[in-house]
Amino acid sequence: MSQSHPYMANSAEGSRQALLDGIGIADAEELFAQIPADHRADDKVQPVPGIKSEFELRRLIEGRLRGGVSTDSHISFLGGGYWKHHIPALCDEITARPEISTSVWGTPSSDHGRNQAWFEFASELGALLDLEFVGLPVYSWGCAAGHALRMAARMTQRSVVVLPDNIDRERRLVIETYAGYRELGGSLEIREVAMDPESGTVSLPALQEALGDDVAAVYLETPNSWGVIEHDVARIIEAAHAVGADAIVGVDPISLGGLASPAAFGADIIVGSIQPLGIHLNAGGGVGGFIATRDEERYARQFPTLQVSIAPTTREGERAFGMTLFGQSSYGARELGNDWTGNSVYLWAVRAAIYLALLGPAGMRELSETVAANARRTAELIAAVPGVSVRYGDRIFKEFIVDFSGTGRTVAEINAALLDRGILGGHDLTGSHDGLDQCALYCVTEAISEDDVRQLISALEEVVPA
Amino acid sequence: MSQSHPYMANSAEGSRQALLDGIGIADAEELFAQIPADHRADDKVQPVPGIKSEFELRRLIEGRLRGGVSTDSHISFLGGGYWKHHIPALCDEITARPEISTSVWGTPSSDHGRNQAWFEFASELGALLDLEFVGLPVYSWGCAAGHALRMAARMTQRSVVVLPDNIDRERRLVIETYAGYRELGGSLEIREVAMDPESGTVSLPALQEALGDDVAAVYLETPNSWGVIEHDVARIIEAAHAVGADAIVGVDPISLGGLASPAAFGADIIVGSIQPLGIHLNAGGGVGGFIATRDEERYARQFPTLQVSIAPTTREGERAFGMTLFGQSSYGARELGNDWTGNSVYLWAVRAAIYLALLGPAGMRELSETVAANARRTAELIAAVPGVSVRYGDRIFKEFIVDFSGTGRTVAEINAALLDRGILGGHDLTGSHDGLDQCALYCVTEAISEDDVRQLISALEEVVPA
Amino acid sequence: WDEGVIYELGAPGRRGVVPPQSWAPQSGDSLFPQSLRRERDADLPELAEYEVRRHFTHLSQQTMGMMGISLFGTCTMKHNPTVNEQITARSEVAAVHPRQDPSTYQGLLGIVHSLEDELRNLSGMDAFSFQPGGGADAAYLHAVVTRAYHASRGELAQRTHIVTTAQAHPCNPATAKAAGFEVITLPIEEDGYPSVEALKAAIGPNTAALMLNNPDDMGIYNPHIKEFIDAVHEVGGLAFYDNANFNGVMTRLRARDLGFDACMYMLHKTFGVPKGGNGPSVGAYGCSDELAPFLPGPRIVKNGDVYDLIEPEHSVGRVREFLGNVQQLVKAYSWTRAMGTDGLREASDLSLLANNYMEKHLMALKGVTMSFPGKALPRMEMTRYSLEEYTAETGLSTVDVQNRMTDFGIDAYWLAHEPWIVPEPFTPEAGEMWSKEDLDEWIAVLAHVLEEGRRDPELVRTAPHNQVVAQIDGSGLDNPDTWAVTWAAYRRKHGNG
Amino acid sequence: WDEGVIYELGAPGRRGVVPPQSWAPQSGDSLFPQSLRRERDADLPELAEYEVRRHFTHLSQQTMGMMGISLFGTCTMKHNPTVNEQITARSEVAAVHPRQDPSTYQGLLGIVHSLEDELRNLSGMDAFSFQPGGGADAAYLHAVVTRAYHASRGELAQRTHIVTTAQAHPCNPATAKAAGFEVITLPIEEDGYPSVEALKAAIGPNTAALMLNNPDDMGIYNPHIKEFIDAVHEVGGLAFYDNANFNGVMTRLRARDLGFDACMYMLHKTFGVPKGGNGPSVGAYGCSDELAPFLPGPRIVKNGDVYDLIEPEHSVGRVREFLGNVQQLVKAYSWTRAMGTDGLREASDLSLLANNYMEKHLMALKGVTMSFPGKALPRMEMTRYSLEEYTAETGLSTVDVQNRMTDFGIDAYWLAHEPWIVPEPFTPEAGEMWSKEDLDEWIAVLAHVLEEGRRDPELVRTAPHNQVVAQIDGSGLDNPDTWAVTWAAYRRKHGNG
Repeated sequence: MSQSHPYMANSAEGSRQALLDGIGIADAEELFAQIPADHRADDKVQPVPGIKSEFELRRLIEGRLRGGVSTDSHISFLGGGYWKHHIPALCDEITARPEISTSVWGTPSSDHGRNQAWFEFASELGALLDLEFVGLPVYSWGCAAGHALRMAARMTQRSVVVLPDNIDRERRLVIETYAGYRELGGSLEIREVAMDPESGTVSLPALQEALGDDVAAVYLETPNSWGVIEHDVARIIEAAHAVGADAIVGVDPISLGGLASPAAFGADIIVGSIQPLGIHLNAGGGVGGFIATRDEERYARQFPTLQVSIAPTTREGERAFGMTLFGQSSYGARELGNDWTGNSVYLWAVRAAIYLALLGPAGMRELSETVAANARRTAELIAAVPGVSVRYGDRIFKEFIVDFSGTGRTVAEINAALLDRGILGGHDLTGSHDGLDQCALYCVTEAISEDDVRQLISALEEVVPA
Repeated sequence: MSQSHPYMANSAEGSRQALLDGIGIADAEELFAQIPADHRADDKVQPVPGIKSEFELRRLIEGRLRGGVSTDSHISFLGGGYWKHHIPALCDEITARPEISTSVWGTPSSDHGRNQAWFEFASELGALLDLEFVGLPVYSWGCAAGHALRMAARMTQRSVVVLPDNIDRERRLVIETYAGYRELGGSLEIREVAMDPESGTVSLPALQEALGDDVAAVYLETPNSWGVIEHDVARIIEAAHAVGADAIVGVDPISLGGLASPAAFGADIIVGSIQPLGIHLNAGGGVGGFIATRDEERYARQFPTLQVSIAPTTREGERAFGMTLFGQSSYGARELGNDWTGNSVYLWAVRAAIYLALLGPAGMRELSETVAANARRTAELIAAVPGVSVRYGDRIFKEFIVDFSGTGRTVAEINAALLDRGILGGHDLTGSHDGLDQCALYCVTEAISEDDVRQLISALEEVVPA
Repeated sequence: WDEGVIYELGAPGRRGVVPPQSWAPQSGDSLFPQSLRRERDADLPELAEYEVRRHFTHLSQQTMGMMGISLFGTCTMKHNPTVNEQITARSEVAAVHPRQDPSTYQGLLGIVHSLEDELRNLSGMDAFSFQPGGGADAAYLHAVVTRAYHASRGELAQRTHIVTTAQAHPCNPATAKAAGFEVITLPIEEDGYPSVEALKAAIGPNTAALMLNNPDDMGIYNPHIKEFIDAVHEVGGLAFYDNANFNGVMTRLRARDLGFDACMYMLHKTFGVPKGGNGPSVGAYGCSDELAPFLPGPRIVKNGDVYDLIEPEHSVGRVREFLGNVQQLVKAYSWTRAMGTDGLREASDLSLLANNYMEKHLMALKGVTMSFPGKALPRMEMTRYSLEEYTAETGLSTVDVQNRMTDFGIDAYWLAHEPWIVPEPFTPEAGEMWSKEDLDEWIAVLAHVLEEGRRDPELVRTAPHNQVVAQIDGSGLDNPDTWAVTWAAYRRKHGNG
Repeated sequence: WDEGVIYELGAPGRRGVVPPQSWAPQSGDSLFPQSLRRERDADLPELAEYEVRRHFTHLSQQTMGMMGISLFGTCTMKHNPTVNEQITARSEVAAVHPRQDPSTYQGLLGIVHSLEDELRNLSGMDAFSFQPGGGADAAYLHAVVTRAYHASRGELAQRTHIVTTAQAHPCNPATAKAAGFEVITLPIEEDGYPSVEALKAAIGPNTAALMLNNPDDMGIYNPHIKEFIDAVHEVGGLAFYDNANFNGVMTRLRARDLGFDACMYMLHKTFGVPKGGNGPSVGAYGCSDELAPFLPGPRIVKNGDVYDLIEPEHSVGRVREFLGNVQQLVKAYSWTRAMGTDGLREASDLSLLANNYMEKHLMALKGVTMSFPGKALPRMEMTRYSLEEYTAETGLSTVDVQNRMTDFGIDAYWLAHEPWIVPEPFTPEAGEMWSKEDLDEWIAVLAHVLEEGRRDPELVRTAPHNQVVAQIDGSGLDNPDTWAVTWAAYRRKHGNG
């Protein structure tokens, strides 16, 4: 009798036999009769033995992982849209509960609690954004931006989208994918706007030049991909609106504890990453994007996402949570729906809901201030290292460009030397944009201590020739 | 307005004020009126600032822990009653759920599920022991042994207890504490029995000599503190019974997957550690003891512990779990109860219940065999290192004595050298018993791989002079 | 619990988690320009830490999750081992920054690479991308790769159509459309699959690709699949295999050997990764050597003993940022290793056994019929049923029955994707995890509910009765005056609740 | 869920966790002598892994824990921060072997040492032992230390009595007795505490020690406590302070400054460590320099920068093995650091505020009276109430009311320890964690239940009605023919259930 497998209840001999007997067959092989013999590939699969022992399995996988460097083992100044913030323990505890973590799709009654958590995610994020219509999350910030641009194109029936030319490469490539190919239907044309090298923000004259009545949307980010807070959000949005385009703004939600939401300046769609809201980096697997607008039908009807709405039940005074506008999703309308949706990152929505509830209004304000203050101070200290300079250091939120070109060392060399000293240096911007060779993007959050910075500075002073 | 504390809801200014207003006072200080002024010590307490930030708190504590050596970071051959076994992930998951981990004491209805888990613990452990009356756990194996000896003394109205002279020192000291002082009432007199140095088991002639009609109980352990399986359990128990004494046996429950329970040979009370049943070592904080007997009133009435029994409810056919024999506990009878009970280690009972349910009958058998086979083989390989010998290697379960006295190196020196090589060597037995200087107790479980042993052997070959 | 929305809990000034204070000397006021500062703090709830914990613990307790018996068809409910959650909670996974140098997390990259090896073994494909965040995203990637492939040959302007079937998951036509293609949907014929003739009529020089699954989620296998592929290849199109229903054919069919150019596995479905309500998940996209140069970057390659990240030569760029949901890849790898190929084979066996066991019992229930009853051969890992006759008899719909079943601790079943080819559908999928006793109980509950509905239709129509909340009144969900996806909108439209 | 006992679940041959196979060549048969082998496998349940997970998840869901509103008196319900669970799950705590050389886990030892520093600061004591596994064990340790202390002075044979009070926790007399002492229990006088006269009458040359708490769990503080201590010292006895109710006096009273020789804190109660149902917990035992040499080993000492383990000179040996529940010590340290002395002070304030707020409202309820109503001063962190009048009016007991309250999501309240000085007692303790809204709800539920009982006594008497199971019938619990603490006993006595 072969040993049964812990993952398969009916692999126990008696259970398997009971199924065979129940059907009245002798061998499960009979059930594969639909597959023609020449379709079978049984022999081609190389046998790999299963590991039934949890202990052996764990030793195998953890053995391979052992010794890996991470933002826990090292002091990390990496950022660029993926940020090391403190993760409250409760975010881990709640989302580890199998009722949540292994759930699928029940009825509004049987999965009431989880649906409520999704609603609370949208409510809290909406409060931070000052917007009342928030979709359940999409895969990433880049995907959110891509969908939002396509929403604008559908609404305006125009096809040009205006983008700053400094958007982080990973996100930019996603947007390009979503923009599509001009040979095919529904594609978007991307028109770039140069950054003003003086201010590190979008060049307003260049923007004006790019605008016209073919423009569906202007997309900007604040803080932008160089870490700089756009100081003229209102004017940029105004300019977009002046030509009948929608204004789409990408934000870091952590910044909105202290900064006003772009909605206050008229932004039509706000997108961004939920990763900083209690989600582990996971080597890039911790991302999620959001799309939010005013609660206006014009916008709501364009969402590709699912969203849950409060609704009454058949019992007086009781509330439940159900899908709104399901019919315009790809589940409801196949190719006639808005883009598409599917399995996304809804577990992260639960994390973000917990995160924002824990931080609360004062916590988000204080966090935002702590991050900005730490980043500013770190920028000052780095700028004091001989040969090293910092750009736009007075306009930053948590990231900033450090220019090592005056040191005679490449960023790659410097980062290798920092790694030896237990530090993950900033993201190398060499080649990403004119004028950024041997520059790096440094990120500083509340999770960076004064001592961490002191170690960085000492290391830089060692590494950079005097 | 001072910032409220996350652990105290009413530290929010408004909430605190509402309480003050509700009582009709201006200052909480008024409520301390019962305490005479000269009792107050307010000024003597040195102020220590609170750390409200979870992140800062975590950094502080984890910073202190960082770099600590453990049986995870190193290959460990430490044992001696505290064993590194594989902990199934589910033991962690379930006991981390706050419904279980933070629970206190509800009614049989409101805490039904947890009480059922306790019942299942007793049921499963009882099945392994072949006994039907199992108390909820006490603090440790030593405490279980101490209580069991006192149970026997109360039952027999005798005061001498017979113990082998090789019981591990930590456990032995606990038993001595429980035995008490002859100046006071209810104390026990400990009579020692020598071990047979040839077999590593209790010397039967010496036992016979120690027995008499003043003996309340004989206590033995199998596998014993030298790792040796007692081969004459039946005869020892018989001898105890012959003088009207109870036979108490301490066991490692892991061994009972393959070995018969001493109950099969007539043991009256079985005690032991539940630590190996899914509980982390926790630097010694992972222990728990059990006491089990036949379901006979003579024994049941002597238990100092609490235990839950299945019982009907007022609803036809329904079962609940309630305390049995509560009245004989110290909660029920103060100084007239059996010894005492109180907060113990019931969370570990839940872990053990999960562990035994996961392993099941076949798992416990296989585990026991794997452990024994690994240990035997490791003993052989160690014995092949020049100058090193192993004692009783053919009668062991998972621990064995390694004799380094022929190497010219002390165990302390060897262990220091092993530590440098990432290995925690066996427990130094020097001074613990005649003839054990420069001997160490090595422990090998299923968690020790062939490669681990290979590393140990290479290290020993380096460390021990050829 | 009668658990309020979080905005109804707590009190002003309460704190759940307090962020660290800055160590920098700068004061708050000078940090942000006055014109850009928030005027007042965001309207977030204010709760002490235990209040947040209790609230979300209650919400989880008000979620059946899959802790009842969930035979949710097309989603292949699997055991999601806790050990994998523990492994991926380690900092060597959870705290790795995607911009770290590859040399610093070789172990993690190696695991992902090994997973690719396993999937190559199972599919016969030459390369995989794990970037897609779900099955739909993998379908999108296929459309995107298809675009790049034809563009590279100068044929894109001509190849503007993607062919799929009425039984394909909605994501296939939807993503094809989103990528800019026109969609042609083949109807299902009486055998339960489209005809070769219909396909041939639909394809031609404008065909970019075929996208379909097989077996479909009625449990029907299209035995002419090779003819389909050949026909599409003949006109210059690509053939994509949506292997969402791989569970029934693991180790028995390989997508590449059937002739497909690309395929997709749902790692959150077939490979033991928890679904988390609705992701994070992974649509593993596999393809032939011919398509591999078009895959998105970064791709993990092994040079000697070193894992490195590269951009494929003709890369389509990205469908999302970085490597995808890496932590889920570790779980999938761990699950795959725990199962082994023998385990996968056994899982397929057991899935089919369980499904056919259920079919035997369900077909014995009055009012239950099977989709495409003419199809005599045993179904694969699931079967689609219909309550059409029962609805005619009692007026109760499949949704009514589903609602009532939850009252007995049975998670909601799956109905069917759009379009509902089968009226009043329900599609249980037993899979390899659930025990025979679970299946028996599921069947017994369905039988009980059907009988109940005959005796007392109102009882079933107004179900659920034992859940936290009663049946939702969804009449206002699509009405802009009543929908409310945030608390702020709810208060504005409905008052203070 | 109607969740069976685990023996009723699963099926033969199922496996939850499979242990690794041995790598050794030895066969199973030769491992154990035939005469000692098990004849057949132990009668354990056989379940697949998900079945075990689902079962225990259901059991946890059938446990209110403290996820409702639990004002469980004398147990001081606290917030148990999750962060502390995460920290202690790290291998630097969880996987440390107690026999490792102290040099290998200095960080952990240092934390325990720092905790001792904090407790010294709060108590004024000179040394602490954390070996006791709970409050009762700490009381036992005191009896054991007392034994050794008097023995070292050659007085033990004479000093055979320990004095305690009727309001002391049962563990005090019980552990004194278990250590061999005779117990004298002082009665409670009309002020709510024993009289100095009664004490003086009870002590003399045979007095070994006094063991009591103050304030007691009626919330009454004995203002003559210094006289008590002086009197005991005068006759040569030791005074032990059971500081179980420390929550009301944190930072305001120090045991040593009052004159006590030793004291005890419950770290699982007052210091934020979760109770786990009933431990693992810690009774931190503090004492003066005079008693410190008698403490159990191993003790952590700091030599320069190095933490080491030593045996005290006149050590009593052990009350249990090793350092105690070390992981709980880390949690207590973390909690103490999070609170700071200001936080502790505030917690005392809030505990008294909450208790007196409740008292004001509870005393307004008809049928509720207070223990020792003559005591005019405000009570400390809890107050003991009586339902005596209500029982006289309705025939309903405090247990009936408690049962009914659970139907409204209120965790069972605490009644009183033996002996019940106050008839039909109940003792809520509000503590610093619970919000004012929670207290208001608790009060409202009690008021509601009392009214309900007047209208419909049967409804309350037969409660609970909304719990998983109905009221237990405990009539057979002490009967050897019916009790069954294991499944095997149950089947033997009651058939197969």
